[in-house]
Amino acid sequence: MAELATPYVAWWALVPLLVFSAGGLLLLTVASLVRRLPDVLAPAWTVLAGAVVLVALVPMWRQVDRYGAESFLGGAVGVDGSSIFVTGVLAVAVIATALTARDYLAREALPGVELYVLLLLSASGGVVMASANDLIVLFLGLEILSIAVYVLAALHLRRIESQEAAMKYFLLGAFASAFLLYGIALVYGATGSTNLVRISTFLTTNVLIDDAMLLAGLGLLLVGLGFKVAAVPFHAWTPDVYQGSPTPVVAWMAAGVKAAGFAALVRVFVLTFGTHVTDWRPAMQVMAGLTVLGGAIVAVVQTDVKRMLAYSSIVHAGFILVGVQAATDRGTSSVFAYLAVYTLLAVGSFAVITVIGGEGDANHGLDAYRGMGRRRPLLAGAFTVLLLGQAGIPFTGGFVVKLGVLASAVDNGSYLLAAVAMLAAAVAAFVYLRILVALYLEDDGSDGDGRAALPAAPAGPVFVSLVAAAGVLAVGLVPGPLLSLARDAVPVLVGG
Amino acid sequence: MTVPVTLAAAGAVSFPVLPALILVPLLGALLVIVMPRRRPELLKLVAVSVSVVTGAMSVWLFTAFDTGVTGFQFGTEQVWIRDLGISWLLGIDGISLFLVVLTGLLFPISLLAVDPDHHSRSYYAWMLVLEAAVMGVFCSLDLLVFFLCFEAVLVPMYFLIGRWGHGDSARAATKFFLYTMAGSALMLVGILALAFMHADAAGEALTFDLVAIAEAQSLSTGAARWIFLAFALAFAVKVPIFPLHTWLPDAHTEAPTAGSVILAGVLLKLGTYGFLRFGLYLFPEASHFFAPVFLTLGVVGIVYGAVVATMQRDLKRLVAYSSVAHLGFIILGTFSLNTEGLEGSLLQMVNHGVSTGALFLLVGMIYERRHTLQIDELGGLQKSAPVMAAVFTLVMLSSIGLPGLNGFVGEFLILLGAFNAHRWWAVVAASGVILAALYLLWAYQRVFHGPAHGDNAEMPDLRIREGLVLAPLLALIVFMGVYPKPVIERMEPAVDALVEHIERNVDGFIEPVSRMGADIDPDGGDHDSHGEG
Amino acid sequence: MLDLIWLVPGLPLAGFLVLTVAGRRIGEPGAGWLATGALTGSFLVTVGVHLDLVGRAVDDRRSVTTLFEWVPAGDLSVDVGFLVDPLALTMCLFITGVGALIHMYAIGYMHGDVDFGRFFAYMNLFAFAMLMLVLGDSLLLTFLGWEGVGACSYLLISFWFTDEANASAGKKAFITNRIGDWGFMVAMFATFFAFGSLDYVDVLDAAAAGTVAQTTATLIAVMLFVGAVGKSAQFPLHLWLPDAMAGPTPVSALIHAATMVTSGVYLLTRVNPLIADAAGWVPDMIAWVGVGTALFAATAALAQTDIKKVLAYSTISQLGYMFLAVGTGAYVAAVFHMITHAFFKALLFLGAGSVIHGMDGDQDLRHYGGLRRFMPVTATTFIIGWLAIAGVPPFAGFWSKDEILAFAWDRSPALWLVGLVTAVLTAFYMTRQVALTFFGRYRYPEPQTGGEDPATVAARADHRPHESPLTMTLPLVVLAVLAIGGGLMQLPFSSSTKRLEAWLEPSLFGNEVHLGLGAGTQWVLAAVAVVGGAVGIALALVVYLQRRISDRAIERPLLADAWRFDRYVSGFMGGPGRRGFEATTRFDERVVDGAVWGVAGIVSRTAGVLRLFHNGMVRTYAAGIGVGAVALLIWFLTRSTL
Amino acid sequence: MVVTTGWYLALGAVLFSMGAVGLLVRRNPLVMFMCIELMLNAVNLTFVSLGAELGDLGGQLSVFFVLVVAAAEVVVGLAVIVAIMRRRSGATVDDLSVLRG
Repeated sequence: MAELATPYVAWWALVPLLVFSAGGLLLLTVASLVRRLPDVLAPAWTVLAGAVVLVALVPMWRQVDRYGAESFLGGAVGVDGSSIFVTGVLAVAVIATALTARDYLAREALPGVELYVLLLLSASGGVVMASANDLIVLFLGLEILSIAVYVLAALHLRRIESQEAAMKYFLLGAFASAFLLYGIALVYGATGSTNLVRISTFLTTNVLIDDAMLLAGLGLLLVGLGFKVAAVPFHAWTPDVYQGSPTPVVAWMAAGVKAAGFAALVRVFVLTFGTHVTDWRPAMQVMAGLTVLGGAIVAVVQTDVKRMLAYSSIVHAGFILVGVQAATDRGTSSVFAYLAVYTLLAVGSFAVITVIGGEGDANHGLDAYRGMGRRRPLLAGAFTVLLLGQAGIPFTGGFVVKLGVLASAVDNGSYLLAAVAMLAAAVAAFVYLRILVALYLEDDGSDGDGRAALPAAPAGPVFVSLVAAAGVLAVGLVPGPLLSLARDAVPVLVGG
Repeated sequence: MTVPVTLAAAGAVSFPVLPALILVPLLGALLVIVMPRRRPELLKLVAVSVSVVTGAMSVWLFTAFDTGVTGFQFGTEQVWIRDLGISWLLGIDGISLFLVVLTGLLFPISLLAVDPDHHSRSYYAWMLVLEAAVMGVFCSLDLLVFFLCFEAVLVPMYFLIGRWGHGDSARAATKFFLYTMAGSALMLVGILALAFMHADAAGEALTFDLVAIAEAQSLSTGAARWIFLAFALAFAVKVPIFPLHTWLPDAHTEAPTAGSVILAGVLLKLGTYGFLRFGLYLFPEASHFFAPVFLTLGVVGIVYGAVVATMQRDLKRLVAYSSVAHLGFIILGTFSLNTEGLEGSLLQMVNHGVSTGALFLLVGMIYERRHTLQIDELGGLQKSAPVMAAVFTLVMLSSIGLPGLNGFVGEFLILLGAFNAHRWWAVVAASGVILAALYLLWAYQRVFHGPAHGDNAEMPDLRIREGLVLAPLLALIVFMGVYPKPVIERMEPAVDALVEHIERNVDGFIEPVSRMGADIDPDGGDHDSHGEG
Repeated sequence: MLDLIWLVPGLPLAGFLVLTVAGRRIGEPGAGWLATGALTGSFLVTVGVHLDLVGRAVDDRRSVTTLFEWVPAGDLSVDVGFLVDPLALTMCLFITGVGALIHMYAIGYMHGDVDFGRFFAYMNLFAFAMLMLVLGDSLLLTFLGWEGVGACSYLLISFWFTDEANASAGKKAFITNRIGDWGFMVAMFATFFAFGSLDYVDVLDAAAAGTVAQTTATLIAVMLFVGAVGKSAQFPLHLWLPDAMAGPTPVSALIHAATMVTSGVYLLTRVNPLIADAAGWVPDMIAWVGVGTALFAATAALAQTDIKKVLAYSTISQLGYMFLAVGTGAYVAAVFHMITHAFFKALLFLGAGSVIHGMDGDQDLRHYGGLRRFMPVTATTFIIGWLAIAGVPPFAGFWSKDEILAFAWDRSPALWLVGLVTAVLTAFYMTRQVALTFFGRYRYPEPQTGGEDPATVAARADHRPHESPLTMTLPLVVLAVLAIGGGLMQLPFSSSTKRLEAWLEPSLFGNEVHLGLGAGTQWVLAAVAVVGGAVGIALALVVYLQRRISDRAIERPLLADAWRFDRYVSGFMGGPGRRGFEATTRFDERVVDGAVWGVAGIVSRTAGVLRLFHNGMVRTYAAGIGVGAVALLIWFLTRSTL
Repeated sequence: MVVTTGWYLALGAVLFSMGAVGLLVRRNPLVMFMCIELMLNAVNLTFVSLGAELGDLGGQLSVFFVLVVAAAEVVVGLAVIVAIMRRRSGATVDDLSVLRG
């Protein structure tokens, strides 16, 4: 009997994962033991966790910069630029969500701790996805992420919509992950491994005589991941779930879940199955085209702002897919840049919506935004920037990242897709303009300045939206830093 | 980076004046935003003085501009996005100079002319942002920076129309925004495609440097034509060329006075300027190939715009449609592809800016007094406001194209050039002068002549302040009609260079010029054969 | 002296500027005297230059003075410069001379008008433009004047703008002129295309040297003719002139009789080498259009009841004569008639103005009668003018008209015959006018046709027509003298008496046709013309003094309506034309803009369909996923080596 | 006859499809959830048989992960469904379509 061989573990690379998961579990235990916890503790704790992660990322980044990517835990987990970048994005999303959530929970008189616990756990799931080097690990990460989010969706106990959203999300999510799992199985069958590194080496060294199983597996993987990133035709859940779920949670869904999903998509398809790009690219191109168009067109007839932004998140998913299908370093880095900026846009916008949503989180019609430009000039200003950013107007981060993905698409000659994307963007612009019209060009009749009548906007969401808006502008004016970060975040696969 | 930026002129400059043209208004806007709430009257002071400073700088450019030089002057470069090779590459030549000056002049005037009735802070801020964006368009020599500013213009204009306009302004603003944005959507793809193809062909790093790409001409004919169309669509909407013009009357009618002035005076030039700078220069072959299409659309626009203008009941709509006609002339001259035509177009851009700008100011003043622009509700105003009537007459005659006033020179050169290139188009287009007289004189008769009833009888005449605001425009109207030489001689080298560039890159194309003893064959076919040159 | 030529247009321009700035402050009558002074000044300068030129050798009588470069673009370079040659100077002389007189007259006529200053500002501006037209050294500069006079005529016709009719008349004049200007512009394009220049010196010399192809010359000539037709109110663009009478009478005299309307003739005379190079049918067309217009207008003049309308149609008719002359190559005769016409027609208009002035603005011939007792000077001078236009020797009109008819006969008897008939008609309607105005009963107090209430009739009863002040009568006298003696400048007896011909020779490049008729034939033709005139006068006297024949027989509504031509045109403009415009506008709203909204509609309709998928049913969404999965599987399996 | 791996795979596929179709046709959330479980187990079967075929432990190993995940899903899923049922007893998923459009 040989002695038990414990696999090499690069602990420094596990810090984010540990902080999130341990942080979550710790918070859970503390909360269940200690009665009457000061309600500021949980959010503070969560923000702290996020901050710690962010700080921890800096040395990790340096390490990877200097010595290159690493893989450990028997090659199941890898750390590279992309995983660190995405982790950072997730951390930001966690912090923003936590800040938004506190005032939300207070307003809705909801129990204070679960949200943060689940948030941290699902964040840990996201980290796993972002750094998974093995399909099974990826599946686990995805499930950790999702299951937590299912519960988060249901968090608003008194709103039947919240329950409904949760159930839809849960049923469909489970359904989709079944496809993903089946895909994993088939790929395993075709390549004899679930480890991304081994798979790619296998595919580069051998040529399959019969690749039907592999390709079918690819298709099913695309279904599962396509669902997570809300790509047409796997997107239908998005509007309903976003509309029903508690608004801060939606921010996390839009920012965190998407980021993790796309990180996985890039790892699996661009990296691992780059050899079969000619097989999956056309499919993904069609998906991207349908996604941008579908999202933009249906958004036009919406009247519920939360729903509008849900559809717009679909449009953004389509744009990111445009970057993914390029399957080039330029494309991948543009995807990561897009994820970063979109996270800002999402958390900021949904923070504003949290405020406007008001008692019972039900007040999301366009009318709720009438004359906001006069009543809440500051918040409206931030919202304006965020909306213009989503529309991809020059000198906002939105434009810079759209430019990135388009460039990568044009670079590999998919002009048609780029053109379609731009037209969809023009259509989508109408949606943002409608909101702007409500903000500034229509009045709610309450003449004089209704500021007095208004309750002071909660600090958290306002802060988040302002910072997000500032960030979006900053990236728009000085895109250099973000883009070079994203460029260095191109993922690599290294064997353990 | 192969930019023939002549530092001869730039050397004389101690500070980078072109960036200043963009930054000063921007900082001004910031200043306006952070101004103390207690002193609203300061807002206008700040806004105006900032725009005056900008205007002064642009006028200084005009004087410091080195007449004899072909290339770009006052060039500066500042890398922006290294990964994509995008940089703030600024410079002006004889083509952009005058649009810069025009912008510099029109903004202070329109800021002085009218005060917003509410939210003056954001009004002035948006105006200054708009000025910065427009300056960016006219100064940038980097395709992507150009596109950025080209698009960025939409936002301030959207708010100006929407928030300070009258009538169904939200609808008009949205229409304006979406129409023009949809138009330029494909241009971005075109720009990217162009840059990548150029980079591949030239084997260089990715660059969006206009001059480098244009001089290299490394694209295949087919690709160039497609990309040209992507550009042309954006510009055609912006100009606007028939039949893509219907956003214009709405925007003009609902926009506040200053908005209309800027829209007509400056924003419409973005399209025509785009055709000159990015259409002809980047895609000489494609421009030559598609010229017949644009010539036809231009001529149609001239006649069509005039006809529709004649039937308008709203004075502002009428002026708006007259712009469609005038811009038809500009397109006609541009695609004549000869010196006379191009110079005519450039002149016409400036002239249209001045004349139509003044016209909109006057119309705005009438609206301030009478709160209506329905022509049949006005009448006999000349009795109560003789001075305004006189000014209006002068501006009207310049817009009709009366020799001795600015409107004529441009129009005449355009038609002259067009006749040399494409006889029958010019002959038809010339009929535009008849129609112009028709709609403007008829409108003038219905508004100023005849007996005055009701409020029309006691409408107050021009105030001193309004007179002072109009004075510079009127002076320009006369001066550029009597002595356009200083303007023309500054644009001539650039235009000649452009024409030579086209001749060099379109085989079989020779600039259609007049020739001594040339015969006009009776069948009247063009002597400049089109299609595959 | 020659280098002072810029003063000629310069002084009126200065006058205009002063009056626009300070017109109101200077007020009446200072403004008027200032304007008159300005024009008199340029008259004196012109005389000076004239003497200077006379002093020179014949081939040295053409010179160009350049002020500055106007439009330098590409190959085109147009200066602001003056071409001084006999033709230009002749024009200047009578423009400034007659102009000054009319300005002076207007001081009296416009007395008491609120816009006194504005009026004279416009008048001076007009004089400036007119002088630029004739002095310009290039087609483009002529065009500047050409459009300038058009604009001034617009401003002056609609001078009393509160009356819709005046406003419309002004607009009509401008737009109709613009149609002609279109031709002028096209002609300039063609000229530039063929000669690479617009300067008269280059173009005309080249054309005279015969370097220009016939088709080109034809196009240019025809297009210039179109311009001339518009400006000189020839058929079918004559419509604006009768309406233009809405303007103050001095305007009618200066612009619509003496000067502006003759610029078409000037232009064609100026470019005579091009006409010479053009196809043969061009001159014929010019001649026939001219004579046709002459006859047509004369018939219309027969039945006019407005004293100024009669003169308006008579002007059109006389201009027709000048075109006839140009068409027959008798450029000298054309200019000759232009000058004499300027004298007597200005005289007649001013006389008419004096009558209107005396009759408190009533312009209806039928209300006059026997006025010679009240306004002797006006009557006498008017009668002189009448004799001159009627072609009675030895008055100025006789000589010029006679020469034109002679050339017409030389070209083709048909032209001559039409010309002769016109002459008879002219004599007739002018006699009618004189008879109705100055002779017969004083009818003013009588109730007018279409019974009116006695009160107004009574009010008119004690009205006494009065003679006009000196400022108005003096010009009448001067012009009368000119109308008598004007013929002296060109007497057909010998080459030495043909002073004008000799003088104009350098401007005509030897394109002046030389009469191939024997002296005998000329005498016969002249006699016939005189007899014709006499007959016309006699008939008119029979009808309107002795009342032997009812005037109903002559004054047909059809004629009064000028053959309803105007009616048809405006009928078309107001009818199909307007409907066409409206249709286009609707097209713009429905189709062009409709398409835009159509796109928007399509998007939202598509959205309406797509949102059916988002029906809130989990199972629908699941189905979506399933379908997507199947589709992807199918795609990937088709890609496989299966 | 010999039962080759192919048969197991086919069986897995059939079960998976049955589960999928079941989810589409049934209205009761609990039953639908069972269908998902069926799909997951079909995948497990596939994993096992493939693992056997490849002679690789990984396949069998994965099954355990899947089972754990499935268990977790059950916990959450049932919680959510029960929470809803408590409010709207006997509700089918089609009744839960407040969120739509």
